[in-house]
Amino acid sequence: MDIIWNSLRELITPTTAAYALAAIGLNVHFGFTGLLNFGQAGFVAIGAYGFAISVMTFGFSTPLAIAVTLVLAAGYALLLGVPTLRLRADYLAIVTIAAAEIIRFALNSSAFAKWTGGANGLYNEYSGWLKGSNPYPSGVVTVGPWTFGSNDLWIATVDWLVVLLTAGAIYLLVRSPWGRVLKGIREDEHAMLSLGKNVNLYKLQALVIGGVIGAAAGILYVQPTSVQPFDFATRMTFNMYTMLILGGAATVFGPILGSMIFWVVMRFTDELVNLGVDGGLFDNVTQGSQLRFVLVGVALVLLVVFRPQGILGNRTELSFDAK
Amino acid sequence: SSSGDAPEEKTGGPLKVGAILPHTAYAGAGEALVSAVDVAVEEINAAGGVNGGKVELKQVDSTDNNDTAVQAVDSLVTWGSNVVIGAYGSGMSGAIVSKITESGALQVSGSNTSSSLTGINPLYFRTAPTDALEAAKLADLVVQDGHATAAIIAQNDAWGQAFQKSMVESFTAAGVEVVAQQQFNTTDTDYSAQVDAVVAAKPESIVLLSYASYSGSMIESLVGTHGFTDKNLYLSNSTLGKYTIKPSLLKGLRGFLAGPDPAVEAEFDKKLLAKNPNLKSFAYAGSTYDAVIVSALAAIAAKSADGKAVAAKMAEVSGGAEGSTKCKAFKECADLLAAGTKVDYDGLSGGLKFASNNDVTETAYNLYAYDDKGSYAVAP
Amino acid sequence: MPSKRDPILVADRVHRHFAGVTAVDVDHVEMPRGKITALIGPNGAGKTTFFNLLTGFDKPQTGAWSFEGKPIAGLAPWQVARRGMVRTFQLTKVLGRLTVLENMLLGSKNQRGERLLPFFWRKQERSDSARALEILERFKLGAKAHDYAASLSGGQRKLLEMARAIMNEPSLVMLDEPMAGVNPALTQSLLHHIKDLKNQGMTVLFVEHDMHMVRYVADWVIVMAEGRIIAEGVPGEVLSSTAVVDAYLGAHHDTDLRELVREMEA
Amino acid sequence: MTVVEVKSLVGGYLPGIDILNGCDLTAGKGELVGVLGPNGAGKSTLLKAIFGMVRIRSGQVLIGGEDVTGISAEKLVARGVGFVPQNNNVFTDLTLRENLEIGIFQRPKEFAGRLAAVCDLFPDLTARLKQRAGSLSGGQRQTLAMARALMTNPSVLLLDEPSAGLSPQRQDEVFLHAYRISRSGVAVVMVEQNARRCLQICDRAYVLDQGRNAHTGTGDQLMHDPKVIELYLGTLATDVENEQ
Amino acid sequence: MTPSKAIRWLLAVLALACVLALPSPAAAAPADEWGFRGLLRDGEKQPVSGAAVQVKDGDTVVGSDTTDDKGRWEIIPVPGPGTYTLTIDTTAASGHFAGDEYEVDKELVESPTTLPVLNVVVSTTESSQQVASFTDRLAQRAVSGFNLGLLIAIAAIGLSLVFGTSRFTNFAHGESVTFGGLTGFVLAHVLGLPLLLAAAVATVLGGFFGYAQDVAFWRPLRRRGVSLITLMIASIGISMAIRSLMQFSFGSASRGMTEESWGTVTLGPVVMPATSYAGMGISIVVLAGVGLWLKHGRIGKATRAIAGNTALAATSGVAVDKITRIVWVLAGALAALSGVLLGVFNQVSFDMGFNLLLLMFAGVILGGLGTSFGTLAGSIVVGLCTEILVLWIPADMKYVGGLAVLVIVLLVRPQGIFGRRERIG
Ligand SMILES: Nc1ncnc2c1ncn2[C@@H]1O[C@H](COP(=O)(O)OP(=O)(O)OP(=O)(O)O)[C@@H](O)[C@H]1O
Ligand SMILES: Nc1ncnc2c1ncn2[C@@H]1O[C@H](COP(=O)(O)OP(=O)(O)OP(=O)(O)O)[C@@H](O)[C@H]1O
Ligand SMILES: [Mg+2]
Ligand SMILES: [Mg+2]
Repeated sequence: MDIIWNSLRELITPTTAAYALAAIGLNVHFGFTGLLNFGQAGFVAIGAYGFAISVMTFGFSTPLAIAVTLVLAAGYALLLGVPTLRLRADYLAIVTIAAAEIIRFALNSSAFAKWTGGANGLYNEYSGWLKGSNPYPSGVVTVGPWTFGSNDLWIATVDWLVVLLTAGAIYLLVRSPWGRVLKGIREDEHAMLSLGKNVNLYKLQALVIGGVIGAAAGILYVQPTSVQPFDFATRMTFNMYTMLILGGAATVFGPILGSMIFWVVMRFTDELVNLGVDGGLFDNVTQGSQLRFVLVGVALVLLVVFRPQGILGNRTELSFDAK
Repeated sequence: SSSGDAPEEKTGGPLKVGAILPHTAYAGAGEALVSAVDVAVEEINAAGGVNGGKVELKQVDSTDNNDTAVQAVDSLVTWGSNVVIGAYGSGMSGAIVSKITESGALQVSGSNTSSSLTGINPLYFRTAPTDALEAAKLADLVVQDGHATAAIIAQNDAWGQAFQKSMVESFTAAGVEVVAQQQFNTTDTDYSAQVDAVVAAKPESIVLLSYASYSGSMIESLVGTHGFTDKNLYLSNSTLGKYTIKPSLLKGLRGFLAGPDPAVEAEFDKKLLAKNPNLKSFAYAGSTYDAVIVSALAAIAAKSADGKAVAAKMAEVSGGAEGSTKCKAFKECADLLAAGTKVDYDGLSGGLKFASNNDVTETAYNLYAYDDKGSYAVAP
Repeated sequence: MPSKRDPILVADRVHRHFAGVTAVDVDHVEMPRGKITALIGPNGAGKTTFFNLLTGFDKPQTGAWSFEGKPIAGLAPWQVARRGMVRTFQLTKVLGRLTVLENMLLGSKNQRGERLLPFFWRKQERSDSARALEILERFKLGAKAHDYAASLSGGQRKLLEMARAIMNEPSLVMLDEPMAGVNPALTQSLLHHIKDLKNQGMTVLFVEHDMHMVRYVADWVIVMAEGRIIAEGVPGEVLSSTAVVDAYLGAHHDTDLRELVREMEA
Repeated sequence: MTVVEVKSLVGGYLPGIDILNGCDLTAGKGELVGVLGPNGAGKSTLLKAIFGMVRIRSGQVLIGGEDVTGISAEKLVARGVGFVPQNNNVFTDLTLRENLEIGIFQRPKEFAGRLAAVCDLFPDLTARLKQRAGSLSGGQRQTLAMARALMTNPSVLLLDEPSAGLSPQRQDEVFLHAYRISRSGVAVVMVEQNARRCLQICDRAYVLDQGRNAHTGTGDQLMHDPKVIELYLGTLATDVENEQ
Repeated sequence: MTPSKAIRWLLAVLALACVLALPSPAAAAPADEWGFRGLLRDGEKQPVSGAAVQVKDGDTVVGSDTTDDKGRWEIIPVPGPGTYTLTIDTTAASGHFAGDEYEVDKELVESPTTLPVLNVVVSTTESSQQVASFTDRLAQRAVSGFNLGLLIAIAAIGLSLVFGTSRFTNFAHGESVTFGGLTGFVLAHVLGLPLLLAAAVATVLGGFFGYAQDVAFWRPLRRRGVSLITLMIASIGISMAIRSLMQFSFGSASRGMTEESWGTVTLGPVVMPATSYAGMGISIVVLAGVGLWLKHGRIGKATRAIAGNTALAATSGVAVDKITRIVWVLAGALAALSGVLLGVFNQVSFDMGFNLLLLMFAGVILGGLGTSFGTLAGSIVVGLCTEILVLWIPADMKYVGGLAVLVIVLLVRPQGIFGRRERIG
């Protein structure tokens, strides 16, 4: 029973929230506009580093740091978008991966270690503002069956607030005619051009909005921990796609649900492995841990086979392949 | 929601040791540490445990990724760890230290070498010696061999970057000119660019700062193709490991390992291999073992399993108290403590003494060299 | 050559070739305002390419053209459409995973909500929807309004494409073979609708291979062959000129196929 | 001799929504059969169903007396069935020559001979054999699609609106080709919107409506059936012709 | 000795003094013997032998030594921490230093990060260091880049083929490369087969691996009519599962492929193991063969037909399933071969293919998706840029070179080098 409760705890952790937010951003790109952005980790990295460096190196106040970071992310979206949005979907995927990896290599390199901390990253000396405003009593806080560190819980509270507000805004946006234009672009750009829609402008808008949301997720993501280049590898983007498909792409709450399921399952497999070790199923944790990722991979495949549209997605829509 | 500090309840219970180490990442470099923790806890329990109870152990996979590491920490905290051993990398320790210490647990790492962690939290300790001293030893060796110039190839991660910095400082201090520095990413397809760049600078000596797992092709290339030898190619502690390349290429190559007594070290390695016969490298296994032992001793000295209480005794049992008696094994030290004597634990990784900033001092090094069969032993 | 006919579109020396093949080589052409003009010509004559050029989907090697008196060569396709020149595609481009109604609503212009405004668009949406449903009804797509466009049959796609362009209320609508694949009875009823468009002040330019339709609705016929304009005039004259018959219609286009078969078998 | 026989076919694309509601169709050796009907009646679906590309819930498809319901497309081709779909009927990335090669993929040895024969039928393809099909005009594609289906020398030929997008002259040629092919002993089923032309030449025609056979008869019968005229044929052609 | 040389001596010594004067944190040092050890070099970096070195505490000489033939000297022990004066007298030394004498103060400090023995390397010049010429380095990098490019190409052609037939980006393709590497390792290292034989067997087994993937995953997924994006996501899951399984059975460490060595070949400035050249030869032959086969062979055309329009290909009589299976076998075999070559070139590990994946993508895209010669050209461009640009950018960012070139080329030619633009309308 414990293993169930322990796994369910992931429903509300800050990591889950941050990923949910980033996946919401990605959903604007991929789900609604059809931009195969495989470099969302790059936006998240810009958010995380932009914020941390603003506070730690330049001594900006938290609101200023947030503003600067989001502007930075918007700038990156433009920089990335202006030249690349005319690429075919699958080409765009690879170019965005490449761009995100370039960012990560640069962040990891010792060449800029003065600001980025190189491979070591930056230790958390930037979340003072958030921790300072923590209304919960310090120490360990119990919520239902779970215990949280006080700061963790406060960060989670703030994170989920941001996630819900963003989801609300997205809900309004994608149900507006603007959202319909995005979906139209996803289906056929030329048709949209012939109807007088400035396709590139819309794509840029989508890229900037999704990217800025990704960067905001980056800020949230590093509040409870430190900033490290390795976290922003392609795996992060892959995970987000998994969440999106899990929850249902092109739905408003799909990414949130997807993130929750993803992390609960991750934790659950971990707990299972531990159970297996205790029960003598594996010789040691190492063995079990490797099998755990086999399990996660297989689960993803099974999901795709049996519920390709995700939990909230529309099966009929999916039966018509995109182009 | 209700709240309150939980530590009181933990005090009376058994010492719960959690370990967050990489089981699936870093090219297997963390696997020896996992076994070391197992060995340590078994020895403690064989010797009667701590404060009358057996030490409980929970090992979790840190992976190399903070997302999953944070989850793993959650499960250790939920489980009620008093002491958390790990993480493997300095970067990850920085990411999880606040989570662990906020729960009132003590974090002890046996492998963090980055200087940026110094004094990061009063509940954070480490038993791994900083790499500055090893760098100085390597530089000294280079000078002894008569080389006035050197090149460095370093692994581009937290460990490698920090080591490289120390290495450059040591060389510069000694007056050895560093003519080339190259970093490689562990995920690169090949390291020929780095090898070629270093060779092109025509250094008299090369220091390789990389895990054994990644070094094979570089050694093959440097020794086999570019004519470097055991007289001018030097290895770091983590580079010393088991290779599948031709043993003649390795013959004579040297590097330093921390630890007072090579015989004890060899004995220890055997125990680790018994746990996991696939181990390729033993770097930081000894210091991780020490991390467990010294925290268990501190718990005995504190007569409590509570993280903060244990932390308060860490310096004392490592030799910080006046008139303490030196001891080398858990049983020996525990018996002394039971007899009311203050102890000074000297572990596998050297003298082991915590400074006021919780970093470790008093490390001894031994020079190891490869024989013609591809295994390494203390150099004659 | 200034025209007396008050052309809505004038094009000069438009030339486009692909790796040696000349697709379009139009010296001068004018589209009369407020009329229905048919563009006909054999397969591969360059009609679609000419459409692509005029609407900015393709770039010519040389050429200039103006719409409503203003030069528009070099504009992006969406800019051309915004000026009031909307085209359909011969190989249909429906927005598959949007419903038929949504396809239509995307045709409507000046929807404020398309400018990143989450609010203040519902009123316009309601009136647009009403109009869209009305048009769909006329195109026999009313029952399909809430189905995904991807589920339409070949002919239905053509119809949707046309309806969507009309939804935009452009001043010049350019239809590329609108009735190919549409069943004859429906074609007939739609022709009335097209004539209606003219009465509403729209100019229509269409490509078509159905001569009955051309005769029935077109006020003016332009004939293209091998990229050039070879004839122009009112339907009756043009369609009986020998050049057009030779290049395009073929000698038998008025003959009952049964007779041809009989001839063939003889 | 009946070559193609479709017996009360029921089926569709999505679960629960039937497009075909009990369709029947037969075509004999040497027969040219027309299939007409309003847009969305299910004509293309019927052809696809014969070709095993639509889920069939009940009913049967027989070719040469053998039950081939739900059999894979490539096996049907091996049995001598040729098909020209309505949309996306050429390989845009391949050259014309390669398109034709794929047309006779199962019997590469006969390629050269068939190529010559097909080029005879459609002379304007000859000059473009090295061009990519993606650059062809709509009508040219249609011609290529037809040529590709004829590469195998099929014994059953299913054509989905082969004349759509062709110039009047070409349309006539296509109808005459189809006729000639049928007379050479092939069962030809052609879906058409160019109804009058089709009715003029076919031996028999079916008018489909909402997935059912609404009317069946010879070309002449249907052409003058007032119900068919009202529902489907319209009077445009006759009006215009009378006007002249 | 010329005045300028004397100044350089002085500067070097001063610089040394500065470094040593840096304050170090005081703490207990390991009890050891204190002393000095150093080297003496002249202006050409040649060792100076026979020079007399003395360490003095004030005026008391606490130790002395004479430099040996390598310029080495050692004065251990000295009494303990403190400031000492070090003098070097080259009167009796070899070379043209005779008659000069130098003196400098040195401090031995206790610190946890320094040794009790202080190193003093004295050399008269900062950088008369001989380095390889730029053109030599360029040549070496170019050959390495070409080698890497071929490796990428041979791995990527399978990726491109699979994309060609199934239209989806297979993120699990890297695992096929890994499979080849690991199989090669087992055959060559564990079972001790000769390298070439091991490579051949691994390639064949790789074909089976590709086949197995198709049967186990892709055919069932195709049957279910799963959309392409969904297939792509499934491939991410499969990649993760297979990779972890390989890690489970092989372990996390990287290992050398074989102990077999064919010696080193020196061509002008380029020094490479003979195996690398052999690998390049094999790659070129295989790539040319596969490329021609695809362009002119029936199957090659069929794959392109399936890629363009699967339904139409089926109605034309192309056995889609069979061709797709052949493609998977071929993709698996080529990937495995590249895995073996990569293993010989570098090492084998459970994630070797995954790490190569991005470069494969870059190569495929750069050439223009779906064209095999494009893939070859694109891969070589990526390989060359990756390896050559490290002459200017830090080597730890070397992938940046390959990836940046991808971005730049696509800016100019959005359809890739050999790709074609689609006709509209
Ligand atoms: N992108 C291209 N590359 C090469 N040739 C092209 C391209 N686009 C068009 N063409 C050629 O230009 C000529 C004109 O084509 P276009 O599509 O304009 O003809 P069309 O008049 O619309 O014919 P149809 O009535 O068959 O639709 C054709 O011969 C075609 O092959
Ligand atoms: N892929 C699909 N998924 C779901 N429904 C479809 C699909 N294709 C066609 N339909 C529906 O099936 C019905 C019949 O379509 P079909 O294509 O057979 O019509 P058709 O008679 O060929 O019409 P047309 O003359 O316009 O080509 C239509 O109502 C259409 O909406
Ligand atoms: Mg056309
Ligand atoms: Mg149809």
